[in-house]
Amino acid sequence: MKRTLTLMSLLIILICGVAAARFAFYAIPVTYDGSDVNVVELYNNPTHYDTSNPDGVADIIVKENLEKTMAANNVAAVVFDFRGYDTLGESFILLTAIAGSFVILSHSHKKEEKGGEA
Amino acid sequence: MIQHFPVLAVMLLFLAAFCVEIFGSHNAGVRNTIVMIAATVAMVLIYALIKPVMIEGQIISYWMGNWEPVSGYAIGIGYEVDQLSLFFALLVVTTFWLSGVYSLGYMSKDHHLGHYYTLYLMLSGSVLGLVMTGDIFNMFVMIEIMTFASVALTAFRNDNEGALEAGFKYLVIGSMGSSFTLTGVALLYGQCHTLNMAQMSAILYQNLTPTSIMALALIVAGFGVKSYIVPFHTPAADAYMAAPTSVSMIFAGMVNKAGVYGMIRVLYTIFNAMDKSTVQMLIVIFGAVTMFIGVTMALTQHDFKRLLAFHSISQIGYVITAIGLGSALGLTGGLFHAMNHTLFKGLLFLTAGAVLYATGTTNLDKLGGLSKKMPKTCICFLIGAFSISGLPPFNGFVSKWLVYQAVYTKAVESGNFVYAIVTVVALVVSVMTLASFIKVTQAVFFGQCPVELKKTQEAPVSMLVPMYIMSALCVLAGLFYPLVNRFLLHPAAQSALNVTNYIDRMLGEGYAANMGVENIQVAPVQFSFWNPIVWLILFVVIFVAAGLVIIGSKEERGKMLQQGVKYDAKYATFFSGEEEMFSQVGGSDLFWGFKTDWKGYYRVLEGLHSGIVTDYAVYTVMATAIITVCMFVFMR
Amino acid sequence: MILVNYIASVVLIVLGLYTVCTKKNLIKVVLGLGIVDYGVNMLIVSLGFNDGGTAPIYQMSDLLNGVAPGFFVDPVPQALTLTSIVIGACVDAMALSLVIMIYRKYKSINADDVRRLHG
Amino acid sequence: MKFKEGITEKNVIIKCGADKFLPFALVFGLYIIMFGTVSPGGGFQGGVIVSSAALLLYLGYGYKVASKAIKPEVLRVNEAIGASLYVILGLCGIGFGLNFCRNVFFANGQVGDLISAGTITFMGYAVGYKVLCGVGFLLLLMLALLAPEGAEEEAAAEPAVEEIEAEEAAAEEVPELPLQETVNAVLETEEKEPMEAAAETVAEAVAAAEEKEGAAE
Repeated sequence: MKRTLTLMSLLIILICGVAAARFAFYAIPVTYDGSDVNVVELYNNPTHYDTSNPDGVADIIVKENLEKTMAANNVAAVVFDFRGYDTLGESFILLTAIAGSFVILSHSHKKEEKGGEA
Repeated sequence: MIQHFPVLAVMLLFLAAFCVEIFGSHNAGVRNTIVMIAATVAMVLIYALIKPVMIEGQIISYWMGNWEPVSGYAIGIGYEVDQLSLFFALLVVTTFWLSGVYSLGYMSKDHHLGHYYTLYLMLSGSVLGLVMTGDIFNMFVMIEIMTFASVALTAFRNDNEGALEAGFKYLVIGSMGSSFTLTGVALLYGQCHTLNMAQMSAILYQNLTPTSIMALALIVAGFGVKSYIVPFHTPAADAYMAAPTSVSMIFAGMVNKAGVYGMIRVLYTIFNAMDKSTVQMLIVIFGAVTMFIGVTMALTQHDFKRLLAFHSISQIGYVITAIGLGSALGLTGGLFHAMNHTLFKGLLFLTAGAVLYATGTTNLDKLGGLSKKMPKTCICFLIGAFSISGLPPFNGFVSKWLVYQAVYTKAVESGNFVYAIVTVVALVVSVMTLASFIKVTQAVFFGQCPVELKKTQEAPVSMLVPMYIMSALCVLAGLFYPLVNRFLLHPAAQSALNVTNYIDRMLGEGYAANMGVENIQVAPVQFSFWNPIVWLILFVVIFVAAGLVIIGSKEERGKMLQQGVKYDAKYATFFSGEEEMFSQVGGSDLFWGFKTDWKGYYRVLEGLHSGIVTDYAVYTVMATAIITVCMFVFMR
Repeated sequence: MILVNYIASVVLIVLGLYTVCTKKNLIKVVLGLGIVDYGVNMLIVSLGFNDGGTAPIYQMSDLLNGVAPGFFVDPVPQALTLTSIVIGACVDAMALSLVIMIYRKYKSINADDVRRLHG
Repeated sequence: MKFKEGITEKNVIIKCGADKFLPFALVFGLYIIMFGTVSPGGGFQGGVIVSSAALLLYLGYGYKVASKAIKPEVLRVNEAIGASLYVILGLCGIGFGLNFCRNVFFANGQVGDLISAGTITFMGYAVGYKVLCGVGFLLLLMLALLAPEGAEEEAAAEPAVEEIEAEEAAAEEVPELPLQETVNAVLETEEKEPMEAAAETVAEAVAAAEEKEGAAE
């Protein structure tokens, strides 16, 4: 009974997920179509770009990157500048997880026997 | 200057967490100073935003790294503090300040306090960041910090029975929820090519594709996990119980409010999905089921904190029901109940913590007669219990009434029978809440005091002060509800329903109009149908009458108890013919009759709450599948 | 083909969920969570890929020699994936610590035995 | 059932292998951290590679030596320092009258230089330092569980179980150990020195540290 229900739910999620992914593939344009951007030209002349009709966030980021951050690695520019605040949160996640693991793995003998019971 | 306040408050908490890690892991004085300074300053910074945001109606938008939108695309991360965000931010800062003060006394006997405060500050900062951010991926990152900090704090007293187990369940279910959310975020990025919520809202307005519907279903499921609505509630009950009480209070006051906030943000702001009747029906049914299962499970619990945990789940059901209605009245009621839930549930958890601190147990069978030993705690508990049960002068009554009114209005307007049933369920649940709090009051504070508890002392002042503040807020919010409505609830509900402002403030004037988003203005909610004074008088009359009956019958009852009744057919129904002295019903079993009548129901329910983590995962997957199917079939 | 990537990532997610739902060994449950995570990562990276694109990094040697590196793919999903990978690692770290401590306390890592809190 | 015992005795082959790989791992990891702005890589990836040094030390010398050479407590504190460095770099923006996380001096070099792109580089270093310390600490924490009973007592869990008063006194003078010093020194100087010098420093110091440890035994 439980197994059947589980399998049915998973099947539903699978079918809907594939439908969504298939739609995303056929009907939605890619998030960044960079084929019209010449990288060498952009490097030689970083201030001349046209962002009047972008097809997404990435278009603007790639074009503006060299002028406004001067980082050769676009991913580093996104990670530490455009979305630097996310990276902040990401490193906090690591710190939280490490502090959490420490708390979990260490023996916590309380000084007095006080605590909740089940 | 004022636009820096939100990010400064969040960063202050995170920096304080690091300072505790660096300087305070061995020195209690330094640690407590850092924590209290950070909590107080963050609270002041957020309270300072009330005047510009709530009263003058500004929306603070703040782009990290000055990455302003280019050609209508938001390239950076933005903070956007509108009235809804600020409403939840106020709840968050109040809760964590009080919890911090309470921890100073309550946690003083534990080890690894440096890590406790690090995680506590991380949790506070992440929830504060979550409610104020305007970027959906940043929201996800903050959810993850929140989940990890919650898990670690749940398992903090890892020599306790079940703390590790509760932490593991929480982590598995929470991670599944987070993965759903992240998948949804990824699909939304594929659909919208942006991660800013305001821009997504404009792009997705009346423009739902299979991809975005799948994303909606997954994100709703993800936030459902965080707000512990019913099929996802199972780890929450364990976590509330196993965590230290100051953390349980944070869970009830902040963490599940973060889930509720996310629900409102996603359903109202990003997808504008609340004008579709199927989505309303789905959310309302989830809310009603949450209410009912929560309260019925609470009736049979034998542990103080676990009982409160199930009540917490049940009260979140009210909030979800109310926000699922999609009307201004429902949203106002839901937000008011969310606020009141923070206040009274926090208060109740604090009293449970005080009982635990003083006696060392929360098992209802072992407690009793504490009203003489801990009178101040008892009064605070009674205020909380009256509030949660919805008795008139307190805040719970006002918000519950608003919820009933909203559901009833919806039933009348739409003519749908389901909403009428939900109204009845909401009323019944309120009655059952009162019943189960009678049971707790009887089992913990009245009745006979066991011998082991004769030396119980009142809780220390640092634990009593937060309780007093919470009690005062409960009473004040109940008495001055028009002010609360005018300055907090109406602006928040208005900002949730009118996304035009939200979009325009973030992406420039006229952006929303270009994308065809409608401007919706709602009138302030009228508190109709009732007058609290009349109800107060009615209840006073009832109490006096009941008192007279009790006084009048006291002599006879005393006789009955002292002399005993050998055998009387009158009592045979209750005591199955046994002699009275052998068949006393303990405070925690006050509703054994009810339990017996509903034997089949409880057998199924207890079988479902089996404690096996894979079962809980199955419920999570099944509920996600149900949400997905409903969204897919009915929203096309 | 990108469509294969999309479908494979959905299948990975569902397989991970299946593992979490059916396996009784707690370590396998944690592995299931990991599989879900990999599926999500794959979905995010696939979203940003465009046929014929290269990594969005200016290679100095190529640029100075005038070799055209083609065009870039979307850098944003790569940054998101980085975050997601770190989160997956953190989930594993915390979950495995919990499993270790649960084993010490309960002397078992079977989910059927780890159920002191129920009802 | 007992836990499988961790590595306690020195196996010559593993020890030599660890000796040879340790400098490479450190240099490679630090290279990836330092050149994150201009080439593939960055703080997280490099930090994880550097922290594998802890694993190599454990493989070669066992938990006792590894936890002595790289003190977990120091790593834990330094992780928080790395994280606060990032926040402080972010707060620079507010200090200059701009918004949080603003790249205030991005024009400090040519595109493609080691020190270019303003705070991006330094944020990368801060994150690398943080991850290096954090993951190293996490690895040692996990390895402590594999260690036999006696060694486990000295693990990261132990100092915190002592009385708070004793800890206060001990916490003020936590000795910095050779390897840690080197890593700190490299991370402090790496902003100025060219890459080769930094690599040499690491290699030398690692060799010195190993000699000292050998002598101590």
